[in-house]
Amino acid sequence: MSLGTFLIMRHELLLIAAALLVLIAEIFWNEDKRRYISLFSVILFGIITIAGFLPSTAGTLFGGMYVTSATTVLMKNILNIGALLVFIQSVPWLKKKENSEKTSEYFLLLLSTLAGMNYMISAGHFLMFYIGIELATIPIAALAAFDSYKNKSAEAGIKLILSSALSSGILLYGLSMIYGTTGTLYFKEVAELFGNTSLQILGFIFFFAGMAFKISIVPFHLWTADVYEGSPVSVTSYLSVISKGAAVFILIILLFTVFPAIISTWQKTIYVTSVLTMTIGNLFAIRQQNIKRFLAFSSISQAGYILLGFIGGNQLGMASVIYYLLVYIFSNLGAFGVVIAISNATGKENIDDYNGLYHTNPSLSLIMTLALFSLAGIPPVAGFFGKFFLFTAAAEKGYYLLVLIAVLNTIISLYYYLLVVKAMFINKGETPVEKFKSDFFTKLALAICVAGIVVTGFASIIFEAIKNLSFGV
Amino acid sequence: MDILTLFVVIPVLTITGILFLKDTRQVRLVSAFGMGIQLILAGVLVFAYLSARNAGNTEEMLFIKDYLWFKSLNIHYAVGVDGISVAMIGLTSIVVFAGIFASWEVEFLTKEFFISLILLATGVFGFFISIDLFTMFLFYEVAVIPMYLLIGIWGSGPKEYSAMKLTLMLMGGSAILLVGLLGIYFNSAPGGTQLTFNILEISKVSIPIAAQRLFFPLTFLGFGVLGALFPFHTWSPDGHASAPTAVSMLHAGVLMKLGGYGAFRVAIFLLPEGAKELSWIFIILTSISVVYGAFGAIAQKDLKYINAYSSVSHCGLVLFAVLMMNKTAMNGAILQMISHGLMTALFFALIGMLYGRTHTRMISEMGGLMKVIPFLSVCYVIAGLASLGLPGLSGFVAEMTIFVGAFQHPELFYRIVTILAVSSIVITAVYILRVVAILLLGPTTNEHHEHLTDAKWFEKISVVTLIGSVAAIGLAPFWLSSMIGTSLQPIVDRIVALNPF
Amino acid sequence: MINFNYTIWIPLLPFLMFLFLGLAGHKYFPKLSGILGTCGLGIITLLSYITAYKYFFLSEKIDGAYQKITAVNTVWLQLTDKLHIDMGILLDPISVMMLVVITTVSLMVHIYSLGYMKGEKGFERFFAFLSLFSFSMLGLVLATNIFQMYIFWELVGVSSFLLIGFYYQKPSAVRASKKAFIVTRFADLGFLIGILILSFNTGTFDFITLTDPSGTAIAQGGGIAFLGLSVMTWSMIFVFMGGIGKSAMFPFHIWLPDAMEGPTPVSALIHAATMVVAGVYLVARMFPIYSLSAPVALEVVGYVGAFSSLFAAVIACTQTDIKRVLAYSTMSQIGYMMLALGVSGYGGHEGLGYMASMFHLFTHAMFKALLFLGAGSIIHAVHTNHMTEMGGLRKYLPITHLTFLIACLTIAGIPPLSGFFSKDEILAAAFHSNKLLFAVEYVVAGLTAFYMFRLYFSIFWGKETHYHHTPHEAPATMTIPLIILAIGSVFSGFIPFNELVTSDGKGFETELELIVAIPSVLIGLFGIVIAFIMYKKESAIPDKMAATFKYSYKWAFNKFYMDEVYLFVTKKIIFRYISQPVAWFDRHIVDATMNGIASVTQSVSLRIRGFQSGQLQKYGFVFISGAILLAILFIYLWK
Amino acid sequence: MSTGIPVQYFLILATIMFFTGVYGFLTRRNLITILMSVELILNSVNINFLAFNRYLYPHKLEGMFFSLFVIAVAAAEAAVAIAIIINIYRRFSTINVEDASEMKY
Repeated sequence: MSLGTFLIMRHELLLIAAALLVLIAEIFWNEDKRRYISLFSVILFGIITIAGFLPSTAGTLFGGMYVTSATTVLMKNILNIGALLVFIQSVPWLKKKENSEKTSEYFLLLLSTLAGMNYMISAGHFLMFYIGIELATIPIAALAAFDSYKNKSAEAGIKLILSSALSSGILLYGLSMIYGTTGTLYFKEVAELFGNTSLQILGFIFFFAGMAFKISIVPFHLWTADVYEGSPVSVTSYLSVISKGAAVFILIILLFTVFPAIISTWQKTIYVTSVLTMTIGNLFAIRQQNIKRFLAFSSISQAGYILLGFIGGNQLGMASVIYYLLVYIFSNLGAFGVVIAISNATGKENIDDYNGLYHTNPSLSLIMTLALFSLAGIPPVAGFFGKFFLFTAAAEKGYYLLVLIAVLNTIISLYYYLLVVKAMFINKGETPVEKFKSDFFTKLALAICVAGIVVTGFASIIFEAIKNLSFGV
Repeated sequence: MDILTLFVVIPVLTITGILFLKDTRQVRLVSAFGMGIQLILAGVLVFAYLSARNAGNTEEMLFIKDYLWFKSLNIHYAVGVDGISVAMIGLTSIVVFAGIFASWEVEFLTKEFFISLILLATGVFGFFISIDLFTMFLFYEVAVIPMYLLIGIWGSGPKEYSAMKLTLMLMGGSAILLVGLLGIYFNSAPGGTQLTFNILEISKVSIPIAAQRLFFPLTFLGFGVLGALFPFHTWSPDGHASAPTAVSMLHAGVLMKLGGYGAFRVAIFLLPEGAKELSWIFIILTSISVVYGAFGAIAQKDLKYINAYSSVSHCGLVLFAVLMMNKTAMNGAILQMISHGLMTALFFALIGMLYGRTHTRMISEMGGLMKVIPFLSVCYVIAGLASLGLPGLSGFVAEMTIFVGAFQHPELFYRIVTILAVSSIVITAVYILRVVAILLLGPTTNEHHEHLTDAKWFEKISVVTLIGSVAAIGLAPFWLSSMIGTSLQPIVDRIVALNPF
Repeated sequence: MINFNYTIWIPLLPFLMFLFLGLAGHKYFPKLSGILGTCGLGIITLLSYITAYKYFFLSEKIDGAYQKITAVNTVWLQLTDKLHIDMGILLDPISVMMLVVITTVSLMVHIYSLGYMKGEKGFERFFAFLSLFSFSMLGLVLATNIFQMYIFWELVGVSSFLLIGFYYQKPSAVRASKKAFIVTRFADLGFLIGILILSFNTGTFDFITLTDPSGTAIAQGGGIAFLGLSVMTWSMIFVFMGGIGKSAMFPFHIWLPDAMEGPTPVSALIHAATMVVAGVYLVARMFPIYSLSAPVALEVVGYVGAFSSLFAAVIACTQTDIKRVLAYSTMSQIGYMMLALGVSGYGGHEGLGYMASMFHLFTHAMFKALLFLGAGSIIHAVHTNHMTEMGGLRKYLPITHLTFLIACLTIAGIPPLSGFFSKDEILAAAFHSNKLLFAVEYVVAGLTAFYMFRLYFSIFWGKETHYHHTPHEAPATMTIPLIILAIGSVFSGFIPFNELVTSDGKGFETELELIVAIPSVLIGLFGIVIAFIMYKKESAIPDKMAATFKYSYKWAFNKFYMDEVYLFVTKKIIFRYISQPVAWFDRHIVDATMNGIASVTQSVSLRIRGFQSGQLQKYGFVFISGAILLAILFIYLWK
Repeated sequence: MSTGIPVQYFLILATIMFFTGVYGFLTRRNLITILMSVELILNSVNINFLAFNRYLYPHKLEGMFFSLFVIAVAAAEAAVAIAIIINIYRRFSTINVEDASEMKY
């Protein structure tokens, strides 16, 4: 075993190296140079993202605790793209006076969580998985409380850290039962030894509850809205896209590779929770006034749709989930990008504040509309394709009723997305958001998002590539 | 680039062109130019189609182009036309062309208006050329969504409410439809070969009867919502009443036809046995639509509401005829779609022009306009006469084909409901004449209306195009009817093979 | 064979004239359009006469019977494999006869209108509409198939609508035109249903196939029964419903009196001579089916005709508007024709009623057009429709007076004027087959003579009325048609209809049956005498009579309240009890359900907001209990 | 295999601890106490892992190591949590969990 074999851990190593570099820069650079930390971090991370696409080999490390394959690399790359967008989007926010002191902390924490997620995805053992998931969670709580002078931010932080501690506890409790009944924590071995006993199902349900917490599946979602609302917008966007995405990735890997023995149980679980998730998420989203809270509930219902890809346990399902997440990253970050831009420029975060936005800031409104349509699944943007594939995956296994429920739910979601569109285009604003110029970073991020929203759907090659790397139960 | 794809590309190019323009006048001109080309292209297509047929080409679909899109799901971008789609494309280009001129005076956000309008048209054209269920569905939704903005921004009255209702109900329909389409897809290869979305390929296999029973109602209902099937028609009065002129024209004239066309092309064609078994349910619903819409129209006070209810009645007739599942009735259904498309567009155009002058749509507030604005009034009378099925105009041809066809149904029940549907022609006459009498004839009641100006040049272009088409079909229906009839033959053969009457 | 291809121009020319005048007339030659239209019609009239001559005297007869000649026929619309709507020209005795009638009367009306309508606003529009009407009516009578007939049937309906409502700024005219259209439209619904049933059972629209007495259509249709009657009977009753509407038979007659709101030439052309007899023509056209395959339907025709003629005659006795009197008289006379058809049999002497009906149609067209044009001339002179405001006009309007008198004598059935002959044939036919109907016709004959001379005496004799302007005779354009039609009324009785127009095309012998004829002349004279006594001089008798029969007079004067019944049905029942509830139901039930779904969603959304309480511990509780519930669900219930 | 205390006892203890922790999490108002309750839950998990390892699968040490890591992670978690609690105290002047509920519905 040479040092070269560690190269298969490229993603994680690069992230850790980057984190260290940022830390070093923070320590050794003087005041003047520190201004460039965000630019430095973004460029660094851009390089990492690009490097992630270099061809890599599959393999295992640490006696099977770390496993990597083309699929996991793909997942990590998707997360990297999303995280890069978040990085770019947060630059203007970090330039504000109150945040300039903490710029490097922000990047440092984000990079660590990303490393945690990558480890989680590449886990071959529950210990690695656990460490990854905690590494991905704890720093985020700190980030949620980043706006230390805001009540809401502190509240978000405490809600996140305590809820996630509870969920980790439950997850671990479930895990301990799995360990108790199988005697191993290696994914492969668990998969072989897993039976269908009550204790194992109990363990699985507890474990699932812990995972569901991360994806914010109903009824484990209650923290989501509050934390999303309280956190700084950039953190919210990161939470709603990257954290959720990573959890979805690992959950689908676990369900497909570790728990195929109890497929009928988890299919039912998914069935129930996905119906609950989309419906409850939508019902709450209807009434929201705060755009972040609104997007929080929207993201909950999106999670419900994503579960439709899980349910069949088929290759198409996995492909559609991954694909949908890619689309979701672009769409949701597009929406958040606009929210961030407006929040930075004016501090306004309510839907009412968007009244008449089109007349002052047409391009931002158009991007928002595009993003929302993509989230709602309106063609010809990518969200339509994503949803279509998810539904197809569920229908392939005959879950027509579930698909029907899901598509009817999309109508509710269309309703509230249109409310925002209506605010921007139709409503007359008494004090509309003033016309403002976005800086380079915002424009760049939004441009990437728009390109993603438009291209990802039509370019069938993307879906086909994902499909080839996916697998079924 | 094949000729059919051009129907999507030209609107997209027009939109792109408009995007870079600042001046309202140029925006209008570019729109009119683009849609003019589209109209010419439609003419070329009709000509090409007919000459190909005359040359002995007996394929079901012509000008087929097929590009693999999503390999793993076997989704193709596949286009092709038969006589029915050609006719519908012709209809669409006429109505869109007329619609552009009818909205010549849109002043508020002109650029955005024309972009949305043409985007809508893109969806419609795409829908009619598609022979792949996926692309068809995609275009279908593309056509529906711009409606929200068009009504919400440029509409009148309770526009936001109407726009939302219309969008949600139509999307609700398409949601149900999606399940139906997926069901068809996953049953498209009972022999274990590759699943397909291609209509022509699916039509060659027979989907298991249990699946047909399940998915026929979903598919039909999904399209039916757009075709204003009772009781899912309530978006129509509100939507039409609030929509700006050109949007009403396009929506009632073309978009509602998507429902009928889809019900026919997908629900009936691909699921004939299910259709046969369950048609009675929908026959009852559509019969209700036909009579109920007409009665509803009598009691209305707003011109657009009258026309909206009338559309419910007429579009109900389309679905009604489609469900009769014989060649003549289906031929009538297609004719009715075209005819209703043209005349309802004409109606809405005229209502818009009247509204632009009188600033009211309440019939009680107008009267005796014939004397003041004879051109528009005469056109209105012609539209009314077309609507009530006067021979020599298109409505008659379509309705008679439907009635005769429907009455050929071997079962007594269907013939009796046909008689019920036939009775709608009287009710139609009642509400049309009521409006004509109050609105146009008699002394001029409102002194503010005594100095209105008659139609302007662009309004005349819009109206004359439509009246010309209505009259052309009405006077010489044979070529259109036979073009549709030839295309219907394979469909009918398939239905007859499966359900020998 | 004689070439009849040119007949295509007979309907086509008026159509082109319509388009020409309608599109261009308004702008370029408003004054000239009258002349143009009249010239066009003159050409057609000439063509029609040529056709009649060629058909009746030159064409080949087989077995002594006139053949049905399809001069032109082309498929207009293919419906099913068997059913197709054709557009064509069918020449047979009745269509050729109608051709002559229509073109003659139409030409007269055109010429008359040149004077009558001079200076009216919309002069060119008037002639455009007249051309449209001529086109439609000619298309109707020349139809080769029942669907073509239906098409033109609708077109005459709409031209009638347009012409009744010619004075579109007059609310009463608008109402009348609307009423005419809707009532006939309702009747046409029956026609259409009849066509549907007929075509479903016979598989053809074609008249020649349908009415071939030895063909399959007639043989087939009688067999299938539905609700006790054969399908053929049903379809024929429905078809006849169309006829009832167009010919203003009871109970669809209510539009005809109101239709008098139109310009008088229009009333003469459409509502007296041509369009209103379309119903008779329709029954005659389908006669073999009625006679051979649907005798019950034929009886219905007879009784409806008889009742209508009596009904209308009674009302006519009480009306004061001269055009309305004439309208009811028209209805009554058409009732005669219907009755004649109803009592007729098929073939040979059996078909006397058929022949008589056509004969009466022909003569009636002449004298009724004459009456209307005369009335128009009177109205032109005194500017009123009410005979109470007239009197002693014989001095001012000599030509009108004379022609009007001829017409009155003709309609009263005084020999040797044409009305005598045609009416006599009808009475003879009824006498031989149905004594009840025969009796009714005698009464009607007397009533007819009475009310016509009531009209005549009130207008031209009676009290001397003072007029604002001294009435003067109409210009030559108006009097010449009167004279021509008067000549026609006098002499058309001598046309040998029994040789030319018969049910099976073969001629047969008729003789004057004195036992029928003498009483009928007497009863006519009796009616005239009564009218003479009551109205020759101003007298109190009419008022006394009215007082004596107070209630029956009132009923008759109010047209037996038929209008009110209709008003009740349309306004109250259809509008208030169907349409408004439907509209209400749609808004408040159907739409409310849809909106209800939305508001339920909203309220559910509001109800469940308590879950998101903001309390961390409650979140934790939901979390734990959710996990435990799921566990229980899957371990104990669904395992 | 050591005799003595049967494995069930450990499991029962762990279960009781777990639910005590949950109960504490749901009922205590003080944020610090809630944090302690979480620690209880995590420790019950540790007991589970250790007991299973020792009694059922004594030839491998996975359970042992897992609990070590759980302890370490719990410490990190507590550090962050306490930092945030301090911030809460600064902002709200209380560490009562019920007061930190500005955002709801």
